[in-house]
Amino acid sequence: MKTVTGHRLFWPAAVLVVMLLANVVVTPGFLSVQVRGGHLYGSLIDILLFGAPLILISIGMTGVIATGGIDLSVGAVVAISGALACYMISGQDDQGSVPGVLVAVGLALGLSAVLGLWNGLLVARAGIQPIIATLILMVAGRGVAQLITSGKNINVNSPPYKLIGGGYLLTVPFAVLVAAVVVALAGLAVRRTALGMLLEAIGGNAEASRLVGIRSRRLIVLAYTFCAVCAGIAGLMISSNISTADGNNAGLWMELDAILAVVIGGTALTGGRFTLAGTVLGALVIQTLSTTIYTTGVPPQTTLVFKAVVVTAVCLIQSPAFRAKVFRRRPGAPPPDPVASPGPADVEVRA
Amino acid sequence: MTVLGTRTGVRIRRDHVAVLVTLGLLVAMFTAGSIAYPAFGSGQVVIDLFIDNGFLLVIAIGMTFVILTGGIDLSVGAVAALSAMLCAFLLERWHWPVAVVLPLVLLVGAGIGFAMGYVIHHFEIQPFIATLAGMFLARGLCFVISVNQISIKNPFFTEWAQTRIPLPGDMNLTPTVLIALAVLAAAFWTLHYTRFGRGVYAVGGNAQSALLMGLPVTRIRIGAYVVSGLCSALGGVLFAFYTISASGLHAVGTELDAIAAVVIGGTLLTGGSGYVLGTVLGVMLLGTIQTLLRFQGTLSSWWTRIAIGALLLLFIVLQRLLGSSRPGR
Amino acid sequence: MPGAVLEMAGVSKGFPGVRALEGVDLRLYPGEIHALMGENGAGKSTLIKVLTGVHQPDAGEVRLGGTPVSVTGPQHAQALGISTVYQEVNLCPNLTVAENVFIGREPARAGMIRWREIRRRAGELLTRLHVDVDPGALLGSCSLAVQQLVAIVRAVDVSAKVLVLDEPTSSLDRDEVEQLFAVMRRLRDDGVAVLFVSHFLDQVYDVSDRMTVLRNGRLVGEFRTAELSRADLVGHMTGRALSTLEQLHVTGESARVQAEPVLRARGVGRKGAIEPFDLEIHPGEVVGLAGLLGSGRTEAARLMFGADAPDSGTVTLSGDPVALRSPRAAIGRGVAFCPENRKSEGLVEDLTVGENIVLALQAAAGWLRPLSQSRRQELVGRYIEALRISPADPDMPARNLSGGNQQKVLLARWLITRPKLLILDEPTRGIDVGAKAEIQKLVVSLAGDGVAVLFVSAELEEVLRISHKIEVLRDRRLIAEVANTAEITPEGVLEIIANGTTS
Amino acid sequence: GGGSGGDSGKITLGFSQVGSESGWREANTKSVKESAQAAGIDLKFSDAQQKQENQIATIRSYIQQKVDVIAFSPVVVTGWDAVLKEAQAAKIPVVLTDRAVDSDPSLYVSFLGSDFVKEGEAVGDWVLDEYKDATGPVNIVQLEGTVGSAPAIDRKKGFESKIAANPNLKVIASQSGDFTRADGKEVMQAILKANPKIDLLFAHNDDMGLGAIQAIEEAGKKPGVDIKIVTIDAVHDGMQALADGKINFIAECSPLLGDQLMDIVKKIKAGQPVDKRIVTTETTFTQQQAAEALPTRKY
Ligand SMILES: Nc1ncnc2c1ncn2[C@@H]1O[C@H](COP(=O)(O)OP(=O)(O)OP(=O)(O)O)[C@@H](O)[C@H]1O
Ligand SMILES: Nc1ncnc2c1ncn2[C@@H]1O[C@H](COP(=O)(O)OP(=O)(O)OP(=O)(O)O)[C@@H](O)[C@H]1O
Ligand SMILES: [Mg+2]
Ligand SMILES: [Mg+2]
Repeated sequence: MKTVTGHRLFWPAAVLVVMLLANVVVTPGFLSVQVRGGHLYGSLIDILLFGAPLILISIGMTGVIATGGIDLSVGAVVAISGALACYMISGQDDQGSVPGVLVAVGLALGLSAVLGLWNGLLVARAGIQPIIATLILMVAGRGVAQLITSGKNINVNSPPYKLIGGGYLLTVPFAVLVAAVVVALAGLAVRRTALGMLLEAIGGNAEASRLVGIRSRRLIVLAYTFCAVCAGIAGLMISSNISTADGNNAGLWMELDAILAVVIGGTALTGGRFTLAGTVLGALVIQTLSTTIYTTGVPPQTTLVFKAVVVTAVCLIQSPAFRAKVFRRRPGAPPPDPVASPGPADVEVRA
Repeated sequence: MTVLGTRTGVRIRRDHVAVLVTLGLLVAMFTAGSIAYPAFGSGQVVIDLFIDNGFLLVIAIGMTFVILTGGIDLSVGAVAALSAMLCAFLLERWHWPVAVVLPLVLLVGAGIGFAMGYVIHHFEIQPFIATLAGMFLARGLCFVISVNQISIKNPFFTEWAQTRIPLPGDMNLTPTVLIALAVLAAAFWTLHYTRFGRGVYAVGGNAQSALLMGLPVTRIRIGAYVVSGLCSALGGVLFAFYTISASGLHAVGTELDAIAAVVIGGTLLTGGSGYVLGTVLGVMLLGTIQTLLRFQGTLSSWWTRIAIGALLLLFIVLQRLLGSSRPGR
Repeated sequence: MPGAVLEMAGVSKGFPGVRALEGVDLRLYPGEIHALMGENGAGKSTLIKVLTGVHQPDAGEVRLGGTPVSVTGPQHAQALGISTVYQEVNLCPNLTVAENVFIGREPARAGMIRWREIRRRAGELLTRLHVDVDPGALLGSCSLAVQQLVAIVRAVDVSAKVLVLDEPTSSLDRDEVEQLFAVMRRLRDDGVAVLFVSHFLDQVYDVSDRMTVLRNGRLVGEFRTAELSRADLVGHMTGRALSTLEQLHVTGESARVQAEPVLRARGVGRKGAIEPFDLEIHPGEVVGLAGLLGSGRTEAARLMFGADAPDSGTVTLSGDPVALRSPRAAIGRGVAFCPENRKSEGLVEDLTVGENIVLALQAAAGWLRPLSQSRRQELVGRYIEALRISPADPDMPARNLSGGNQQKVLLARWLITRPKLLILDEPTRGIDVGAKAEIQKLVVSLAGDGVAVLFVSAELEEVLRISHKIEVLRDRRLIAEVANTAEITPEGVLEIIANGTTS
Repeated sequence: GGGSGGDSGKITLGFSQVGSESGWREANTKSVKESAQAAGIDLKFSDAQQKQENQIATIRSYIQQKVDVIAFSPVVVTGWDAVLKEAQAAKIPVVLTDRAVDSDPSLYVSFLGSDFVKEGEAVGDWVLDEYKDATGPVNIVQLEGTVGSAPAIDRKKGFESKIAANPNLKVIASQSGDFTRADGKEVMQAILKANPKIDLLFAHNDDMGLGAIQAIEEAGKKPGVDIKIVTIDAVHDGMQALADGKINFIAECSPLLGDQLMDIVKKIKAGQPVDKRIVTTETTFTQQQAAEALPTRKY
């Protein structure tokens, strides 16, 4: 029992389960998944589908945060990528042509990678604090997206493009499959190679990493680039889902959600130890929260208060210090030690 | 006896140099603006910078405390909106006297700061999350109090909002500027001449060491959030003076502006290093960029954003090139 | 004898997976210097942290002047009259030296800190301990030894009933140690109880009146220093007989100048750090750097590794000229470097012991070529055993290790890279007698296998014991190079330093 | 003549836009810019990025720049007294566009724009009429705009005040979709799961309605038939959907204020009187009307 609750992912997972159960109480059919119109249909599928972009961005963000950085520009990259892809497609004579869509997608992702590279270079080469370095792109990038769309919505009518964010493959939403593949690849890259350890070393102690000969700069640039590419894919999904590029609003404030997902998943913002599985759980928790708000009919003006309460509860329940202080208040029990109390990281079984 | 060379005090002075470089760049940017747009170069434009950004300045000063301890406070904008909303609501709907409302509002701000600080310190919740929850809560409460905007008709407020203190040369300023400057002075004094202030730096430098050195880390850390909450609430009140109204949509995104101002001012997000005077320069820079673009006046919405980003980049790169290189580079 | 000022009775403390303390007693009397002895990981620092309330004990109690107290934290401990220097320097690098001495108890008038007073008084205190450092300098820019001295100055200035010093001398050289002892004796004579931890037996015998010995978190006993022989003490600490420490002495005659030097530095220097110097290290040769505090040993060593970029001179490694602008360049040519400040420059506390050990090897291989699981286990297991890292758990986060064991982890990190040139800056800092002998033996045997070693240590005896050649530094200048012949003694080296002449 | 535009004798107009949050807003900006050019007016344009403080500062900066007329689309209704008084003191006339303020009318010359409450009422009227014969309950879903924004508040108010007349009309779910298509779709998708029977959807703007249409289609229902849809704005995409029968009714909220604004500016400069309140020429569209109007729509 102890080992189960001690696992780093136990609490985020528990929170997710509790939230789903709470939904079932309010909306009895919440967990039911049926096949309708040749694809899976149900609230759970919605959560996965709408959660897919957030999962992707959060995965990218995890890498950046592991190096001790942060990326505020993901929302802007989401907007740019979707805008560019839709702009290209809308300009084609045959919007349904697969090669045309592939070119558009390729260009959008290429541009995203360039933007990530830019962020990475500002941080690793120019030595600008990550929050400011990426703030520049956060502000300017939204402008670039609007420049591409001229501030309007660009509609596309392209079945192949629609597949990315709104289509289904073998009854499963394509976006979910994409997210799953990216997560799996990232997981492999991080734990089957030495990438994860080296990123954690950089985030844990930058000077020691330098003295040990880690190519910190390259890895940092890599992390930002990967993050931006993830955001780019998410941008494609979001615009594809509604067949519209909205340069003004796509991805707005998504950076906050992504960071929140990472942190709920159990990765510290100070860098170092990270967990991708936790991040995925965190993103699902956030998406479930939104869906819960919509389905249970929380009045719009109290939505934020509701969110605040849930986020606070989630974090408190995850905090070992809180549990120790509140739940195990035996008389004379030692308060947790204030300095080096082993965080969840210490008992982690590596994902 | 051994002779211990040290890496001398150069670094400290370098820190000052960084602030001076920022100041220099700001002046340069201002001069460039005045050459491009003659009306830009007037003293009133400078004063307007303070008038228009007074509330941001106060909020950013509070943020400086938190960032110096190595934390972050995302709730500032929402708390400001909430305190403006509380002001408006209590004054207009319940007709409470100003003398009660203002202290109460400041108290609420400090209380929210305390609650977040408490949770962060005692339950070891990351500042980002705790204050994000605080942001949701404060903004949510705004809407719970009133979805509609509330106009403040209270004579005290309207009086203050329109008071202009004349200065020589056909210039004038508002009392809010004086309040902001007073807060600045108090913050400077606190950070450099009180134990609490030095503790803020110590905790940011190394919280565990500070604890082992016997500093009251709990009090300092929570105190920083209380200061930030208090400043946000005061910022909200200034905002209410500025707009004589309250809305749940006020001051959205102010937290990012405040953080940006603090960091541009040379404070390290990892804590322990920075000056509140730098924060002032950061606020001024953000304001100057906006003002420049207003004078430019032909950019479309998106070119405005791109220009803001580009000017920010230019400034920061110059700052890096001219200023000190940080240790460990 | 008057009653104990401070007593700890039956103190136990466990960490997940480790019992750090098990029913330990400790008594401190006013007017005595009491040594706390034990191997690395025996629980000394933990006992001190329980005493000052950093950790809460699982069992047992602390009595102050006979009344049980529950110390809630360092602040409380200070208020109770217990002043402490913890093992790793625990000060704020972003504040000035003067501030570090006074923070938390700054002289103030009407709530307003009096900076001039602080600077003046800090200057006085530092001079009294013969620390010559600008009180306005940032602490982070000072060498580790200076930082350690500042921590001591801070602790000593508080008029306390109990003064606790956890390995205060690990980075200090003879003079500094003498100064410190003088202060400790003076305090003792004033009736202060001093608790002192050190792995240097000479120091312990020099200064302490009584000692408490721990082994594996358990109390072995309390002894009068005068009545306990060194051999017995080591026996108590290790549970084994004294090893063959004394037999280890290499001499210069085996100098292997015949081969091409692994490293040849010509006029290498860096402004403000060290004047240009020449240096050659041959395969199988151990070169010791001797000098007083701040003489530039660390800086010289860092230049040889590219940790700092030199601004003059040329370096050839195995015959090829190289631009040592980053550590990577050096590592690629088989140079390894153990920095002196293990906490900020060495260990990645978040990572496990195993990961810390393979970090350098992995960094050299690049992230795309991970070490195989089995090879990693094999390497890590081998070195945990060889260096007797305890607890011998490769999955333990490195931050939970005792100071000495952390040092061993760093050594292991570089040893597995099979370097051609190994630069060791204070590798035995904070390491217990047994392990220190092991490390010295290791260095000698590495040299035997043809590895070149650049060895920096504040302990002259140690330098003399294992090096073939000694480079003497003073005031950031290399002033002499001497072959380590039988007639060279620590005093002789000090003489060179003092006179600045080659004998 | 103003300081910056004085040389050519051209009129200088300072225009402070709310932001660039939607296609509607962009059409509005474009209309103002094009009309200014056509009318030979020197336009100073500034985007406030949805921040009132930016807008106040902008107006102040226009006062500094001594423009001839100031026009702005206020972000919020309240809080303009001080800056409007400053403008008055500087003798610069102010015109409000698109959204009203609650300041004393003497502080501005004219307000040119739509009435959000009326738009909500127009939709409410249509719904009342559509369901006047309903015997059972009619389940209505409302997609609100950004919480706290004036259009969201007023459209909701107008709509709900009208449908209160028929007790059969019940709003069973009301959520904010932030005026965007993506959120409209996401929210509608969730609401569809929780409420099996929905008769009518009222979206506070076309974009949310268009998003919701996709959700409805993906749920296997026919928008406009299984679930009737009413929206506000009448942007091009919305009109297309209306003509295609996916939307049933749209109340127009026109962004094309430019020409009217320039007229007012010129009149003011010429010293002619202008009306305090000029309601933009707006109408409503049924599916039939949409099909007819579509070819000539400008946005
Ligand atoms: N925070 C912690 N979490 C887990 N284990 C710990 C922690 N702190 C210390 N330990 C363990 O407790 C034991 C005692 O450590 P301690 O630091 O007291 O040793 P020490 O006697 O001071 O050794 P050294 O001479 O190397 O400093 C060690 O096994 C160490 O790994
Ligand atoms: N980058 C630098 N700039 C200026 N001074 C420096 C720099 N690096 C080191 N110093 C100073 O040079 C002197 C030599 O320091 P170093 O750490 O090399 O001494 P050391 O001989 O290794 O002694 P220790 O035993 O203190 O480590 C110190 O006084 C240090 O403060
Ligand atoms: Mg120890
Ligand atoms: Mg040294």
